[in-house]
Amino acid sequence: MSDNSARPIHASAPSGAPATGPVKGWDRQQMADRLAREFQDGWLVNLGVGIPTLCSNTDIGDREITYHSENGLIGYGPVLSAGQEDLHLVNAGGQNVSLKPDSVTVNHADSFAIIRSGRIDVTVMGAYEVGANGDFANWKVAGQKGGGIGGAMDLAACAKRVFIILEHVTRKGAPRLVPSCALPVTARGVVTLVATNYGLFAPTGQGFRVVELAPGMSFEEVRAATGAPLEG
Amino acid sequence: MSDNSARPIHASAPSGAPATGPVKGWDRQQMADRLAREFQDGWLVNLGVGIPTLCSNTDIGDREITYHSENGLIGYGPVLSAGQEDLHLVNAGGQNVSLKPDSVTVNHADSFAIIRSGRIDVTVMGAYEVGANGDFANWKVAGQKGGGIGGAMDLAACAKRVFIILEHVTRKGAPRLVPSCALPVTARGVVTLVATNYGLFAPTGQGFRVVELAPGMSFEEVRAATGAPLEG
Amino acid sequence: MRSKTFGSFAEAVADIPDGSVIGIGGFAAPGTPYNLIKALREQGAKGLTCVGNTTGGAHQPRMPDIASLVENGQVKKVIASFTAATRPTDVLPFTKYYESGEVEAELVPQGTLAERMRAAGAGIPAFYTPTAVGTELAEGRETRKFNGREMLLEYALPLDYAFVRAHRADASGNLVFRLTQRNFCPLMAMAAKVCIVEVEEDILPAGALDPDAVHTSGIFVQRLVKVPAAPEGIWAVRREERKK
Amino acid sequence: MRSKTFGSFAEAVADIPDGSVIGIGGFAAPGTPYNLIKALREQGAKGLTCVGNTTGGAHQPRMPDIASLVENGQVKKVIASFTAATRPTDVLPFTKYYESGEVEAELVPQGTLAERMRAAGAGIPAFYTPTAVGTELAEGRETRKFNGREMLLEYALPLDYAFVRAHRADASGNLVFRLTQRNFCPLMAMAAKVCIVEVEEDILPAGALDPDAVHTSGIFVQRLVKVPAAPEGIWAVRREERKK
Repeated sequence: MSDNSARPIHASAPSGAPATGPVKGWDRQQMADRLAREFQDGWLVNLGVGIPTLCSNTDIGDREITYHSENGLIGYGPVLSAGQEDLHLVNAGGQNVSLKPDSVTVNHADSFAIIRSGRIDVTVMGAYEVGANGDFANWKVAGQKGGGIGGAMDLAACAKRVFIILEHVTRKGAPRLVPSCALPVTARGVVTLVATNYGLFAPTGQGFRVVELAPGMSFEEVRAATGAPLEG
Repeated sequence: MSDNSARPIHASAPSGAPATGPVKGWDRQQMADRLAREFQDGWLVNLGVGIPTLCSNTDIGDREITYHSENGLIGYGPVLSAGQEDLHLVNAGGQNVSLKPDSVTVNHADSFAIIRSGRIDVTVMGAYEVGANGDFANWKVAGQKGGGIGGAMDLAACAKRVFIILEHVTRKGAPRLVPSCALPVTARGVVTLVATNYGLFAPTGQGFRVVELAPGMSFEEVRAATGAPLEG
Repeated sequence: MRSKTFGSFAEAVADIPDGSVIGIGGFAAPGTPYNLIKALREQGAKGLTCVGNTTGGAHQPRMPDIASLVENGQVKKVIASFTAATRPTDVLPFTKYYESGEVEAELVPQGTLAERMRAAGAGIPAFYTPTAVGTELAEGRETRKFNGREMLLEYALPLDYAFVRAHRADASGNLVFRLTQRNFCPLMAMAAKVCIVEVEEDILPAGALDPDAVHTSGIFVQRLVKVPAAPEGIWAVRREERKK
Repeated sequence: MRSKTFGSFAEAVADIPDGSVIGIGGFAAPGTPYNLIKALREQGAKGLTCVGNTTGGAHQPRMPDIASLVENGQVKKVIASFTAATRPTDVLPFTKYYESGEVEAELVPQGTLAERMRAAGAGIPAFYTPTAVGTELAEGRETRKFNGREMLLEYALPLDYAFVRAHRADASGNLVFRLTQRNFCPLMAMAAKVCIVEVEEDILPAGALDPDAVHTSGIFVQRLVKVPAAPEGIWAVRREERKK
């Protein structure tokens, strides 16, 4: 179901890092692409709001992926442009998406039954921080009263795999990959793969293992920007 | 929705008692009729297998009753004769019933959600015994291993009212209206009204209050056949 | 059959008392009962507890939403899966009322919120879930291990009223939702003592809907109001705005 | 899309191992997967735990049912809301196997049975219910008061396989049931690792079903087999017998 294969891969500058001459790091679409290439044939995939949504643009050949949206939509296609949209049909980000031939709608309890029973093969989410212990935080910033949870805690606690996409460092340059989260966590010990603008990493408990470095990034450079031990 | 109003009231002899000259006691249909006349306009009613099913034959004027069948049928009409039936459509007794204009089908979990959330105004069931304490027993006979529960425990525990229809005495003449049940109970303290071939009774905790005696039955006669104190 | 159809939104919400617990259906626009919310704002009931996925976004033009009831001083407490936007730079109209302490809030993960209302509508007083275990939301609360996994005890969330928007309804209150309009609506209908529905199409005679394709049985539905044509129907306002 | 359609009932049940937990849908005739049960009897897997509303009735002609698997020596345990008929004079084929101790049984109230499978399919490990409180079924079991009312703790009931019968299916496994055929079927599909469906109508191409009118999503369905015409389709046998 790679209907989006014809879409151009975004070629914007790497976000969170200045565009300096030769290509250095991944941009948002490339981060999403790298994770999407991990999707296996037949997977049921939930994409969080924001950068994770870009995973559906990635060409992953003839692997069939079904996208699940927590508002009760099983199977959906590309976002439609204004004027083409059906106002009764939105994904979890409120975007007007399209139906696929095998799309099905369900109510919210049935939608989260799918999530809670472990049928989502992977959920891809944004985050503020990821811990080497597999924890991550994405619902509340420091000092905030309340926050924005949505379906993130259900998905994080129950999906078979949790993939995270985030910028490697904050705007002030502080690492987002840390030994354990300082912010209130969304779920504990669940993250298996993290894509940043610097590369692809796997939490190991004590640190982060480098699965792949983004173009132009050196191990040393990434190690210096990572708050937990980096493993080669 | 008294579609059954044109059906003849059964005129068989009172069951469980010999037919001796003048009318004495109620037959099965009359027991059902007496309880059905308690149904109020707009009620959602669940009828158990056997005699309770006969309640749907009763003419109760223009009161609108919706019948709920625990296999996921909300609103149904009369049993259809062979050849007329739709084999996909059965009530809880496996009889091929008919649809009404506002009938809706649901799955078993949704059907029992209706029951468990207390939306059934009355459930009418058969029983082996009823206690003056409001307990009743209808799923297991003495010495039996296992039994037949079906939806009875859910209905008995959760319906707003539980009405029971049963013969006043066993075939051997032992009372079925007793201080408390000897058989394993289906639910405790839930029965509010009991129709027998001898009349209509309400459990009071210590005994049974006579709401109405069936034709030809004397208070003394009924008291002698009742295992708990009979209150006038 | 006694008619469940009301002639106006004002009549359908007229008797809602102060202090009611009201579920507001919808996820993004689909299923959101804009007309009923607007009528409730005009009706003026106070001390309300409003339950919904969100309190409404920061989009312009503003649509009638929970935050608009908050702004109108009608809300004591909100139960939702967002009290703030996920992106810290998006400031929701509701957030400042919560941060200042003017309104209470209970933050509930979205799936737990749905299941708590489903439980209320299914006579289940409480259930266990893996969601939110190990988080701030589980602090001080009861957990228990099942098959070696820690689970959090969650309680049913019953409602006094449900406000939902459906695509089609028949006179007995059977409802059909269209596409992602369904979302929380059937669960709120189940959880509520009184479910009030704004209906997009003309209300149909009983028998017009396929019994196998009804999403919410009329036994869960007490009041129906037909949504008038735009601009009174509100929905169209946003559609027009989006075109600009 | 990989096809979920199998050419025969035998192929669809061929790999079911001994010791499997199998939910058998149906309530009375509608939804009962007679063809799959028959195929499982021929396949011969042993030590099974069978879950269903009943084990099958005493009606003649006998139809393939849980009791027929019991008679064939394939069943270790039954989980059902009946181990005997309600009327003591009706003797079910299953009852003697249970009374003699040849087969174990767990007797579960019908609504609790449905909800336990729904819980398994919804990731809920346990829930509380008012049903069966104060009865023999609750003896020695955990109860707890909520709002002053005693409730019984019940556990999810996961299945290895679900056998169900549907009216229509598309190639991706989306299912539509007809009238009271639905009953336990969608819940068993949710609760099972592998759901096998016998389908009454020709299997449709994806896109043929209204997305709002599907009862069970294809993500819960792994195998489809078209029911052949009578007499192989079994259903018709009973219809013919009834006419006599």
